[in-house]
Amino acid sequence: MSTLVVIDSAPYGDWTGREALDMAFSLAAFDQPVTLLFLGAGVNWLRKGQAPEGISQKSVEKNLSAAPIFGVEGLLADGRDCEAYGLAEADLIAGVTRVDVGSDLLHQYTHTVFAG
Amino acid sequence: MSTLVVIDSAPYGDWTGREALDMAFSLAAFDQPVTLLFLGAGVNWLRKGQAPEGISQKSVEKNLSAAPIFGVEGLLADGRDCEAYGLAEADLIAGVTRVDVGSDLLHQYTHTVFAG
Amino acid sequence: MTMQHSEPFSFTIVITGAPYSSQAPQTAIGFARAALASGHRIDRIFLYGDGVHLASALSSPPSDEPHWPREWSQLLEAHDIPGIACIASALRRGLVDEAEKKRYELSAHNVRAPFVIAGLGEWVEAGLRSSRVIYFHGGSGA
Amino acid sequence: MTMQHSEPFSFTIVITGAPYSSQAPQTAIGFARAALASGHRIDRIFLYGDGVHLASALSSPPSDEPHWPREWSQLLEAHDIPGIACIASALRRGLVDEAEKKRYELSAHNVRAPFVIAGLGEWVEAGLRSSRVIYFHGGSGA
Amino acid sequence: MASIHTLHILNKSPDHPRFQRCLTALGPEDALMLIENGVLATTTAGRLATVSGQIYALSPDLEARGLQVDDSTFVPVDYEGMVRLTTEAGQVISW
Amino acid sequence: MASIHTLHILNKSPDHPRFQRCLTALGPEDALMLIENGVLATTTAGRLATVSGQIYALSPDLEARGLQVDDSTFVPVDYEGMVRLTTEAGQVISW
Repeated sequence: MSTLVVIDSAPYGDWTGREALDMAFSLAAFDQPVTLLFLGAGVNWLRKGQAPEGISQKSVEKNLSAAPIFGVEGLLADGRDCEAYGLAEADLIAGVTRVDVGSDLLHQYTHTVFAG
Repeated sequence: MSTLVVIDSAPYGDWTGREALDMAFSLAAFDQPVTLLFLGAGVNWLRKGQAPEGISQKSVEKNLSAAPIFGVEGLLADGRDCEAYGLAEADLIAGVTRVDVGSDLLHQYTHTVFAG
Repeated sequence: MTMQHSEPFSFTIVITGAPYSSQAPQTAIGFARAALASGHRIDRIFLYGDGVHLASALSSPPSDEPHWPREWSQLLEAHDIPGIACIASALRRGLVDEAEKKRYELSAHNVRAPFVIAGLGEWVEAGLRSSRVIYFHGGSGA
Repeated sequence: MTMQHSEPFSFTIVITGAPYSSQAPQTAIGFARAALASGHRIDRIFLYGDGVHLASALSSPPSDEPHWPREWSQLLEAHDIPGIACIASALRRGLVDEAEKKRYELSAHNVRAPFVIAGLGEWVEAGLRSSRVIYFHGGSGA
Repeated sequence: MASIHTLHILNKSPDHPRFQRCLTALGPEDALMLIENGVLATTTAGRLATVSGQIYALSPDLEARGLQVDDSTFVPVDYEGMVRLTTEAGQVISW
Repeated sequence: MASIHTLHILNKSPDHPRFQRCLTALGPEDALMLIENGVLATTTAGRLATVSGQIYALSPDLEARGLQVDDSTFVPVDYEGMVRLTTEAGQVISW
């Protein structure tokens, strides 16, 4: 069993992505294979240089950088969505793989889940 | 002062539209001029023949038919959105005026509000 | 494969949309009743994100509207199905049981029986044990 | 018209997005503090729809995260600003004060002071009395 | 009955960004199950034209919204039918 | 300072249907104030090309999301600036 956890909402504006991240970290904590996929406005999770002190939130960039340490197997991002949001390779945090999202990708996982 | 209350989410799937309707009815109850505008998926509020017994909800079609009685001045709907959702004149409940939604329309009201 | 020959399945139902904000709890109960009527088992209900509000003991809808928290509680009790609200989602959103009330020195507790509060480990286990985990999300307004 | 010559304004702030689901209560408090710092008055805060969860007395976020219901309560008390949660939104969503607890024979009440529960008439009045009514909505997930 | 690789359960209206995303993720052996606001897609001509697999729609949600569907394009199913589809599919994704 | 007929406060990401709707409702004497996820529109080239009025963006939201903006197109404002805009505009609509 391997799980793809999908984040398709932008960071800070709502909590869905944070709760998706918690799901991924929980799977990893129980030694279950898990990969994160960022889609649509969700690709904005991956932008370098986030500084959310002014809105009194914790940096999701920092949360995400812990993903490999916790055992999350991969950080995937839809390539076209990265482009749409002006995210070139140099703007992305380390360890992100850009992919084409379609049935070929989803069929590689036994579960695909959204947090909300 | 006259208020335009906007409903842009489809009926039954969430409560925003119902809460927008409550806002409109409250204004009318306090003798404040109020008009309802249906946009986007919100135009589906206006379709004849709704039967939500199978999902244990109350018919918004019935709620809406009370709008003129409560003193709501008009039911407006975006004409292009009606078309997009297959709503011809004959499919609409009584009393709906189709309009083009732009700044000319909004500028006729002193307040424009969404319920969420 | 047809229903007549298939084995009963075991389901976990995950609800992430709140009652009176989304349709998720309603659709999920329709699905749950149909699954039971079809001879399948429901292993557990897991409430996550805004879905935890379904476990509210204080929700008081108008008397002519369905009382989704009560309907769900009755279904769980009638079929002895565990109902779990994710602790992290619940605490942030003000859903607490007696233990959390004491721990955080709060004025009250408001989780409706038989719902209990527990961690995401319950959800991980669901993915391993149940034949299907079915998610009911909010409509996200659009 | 420039700030130097303008009269102080009176604001009503309407919040329709829940804390820990949307950013609405955070942005609204930034706006409210800035309005007060700029010499304006805040007539009232009105919570509607999912925004009523901001009035929860039981919300218990992790200690390293801002406690939005508490921060809002403190701001309201410090400036003597009325905070109102819409009764219809609140009852459905399980937010009840002592009076509603008795009326509905519930096990607890969970509205945080100084928030009170009242009807949409308070919102209608806001539109008539305040120079501006500013809405802070949820992000609707997308 | 042809087997379903993945059953995609879609509860969003056609205006929602996740709606279009779901369609682009549908494989040829997948099926689409429209529920809640998702059933409104039965009225938006052409939006589902790219879907090669079978499309189901939850009948209580259709009826609630006053929709009749063309059975040759959309198969109305009740909650029991939806349960059956989740058991017949190899996996289920809720969008 | 030019007066603003209506200040449109937009907190939705460019993917959200209400985002595009807000743009089509902007009059020539209106101004647009991007907050929360709305500030992501500063990265999506061309999405705001039709806007003739001034576009403001809330700076703490820009910083949170790691965005720097071209000051000739977008005017960054803090919460005080946002308050001032709501007093300068004849009316305010939150999308």
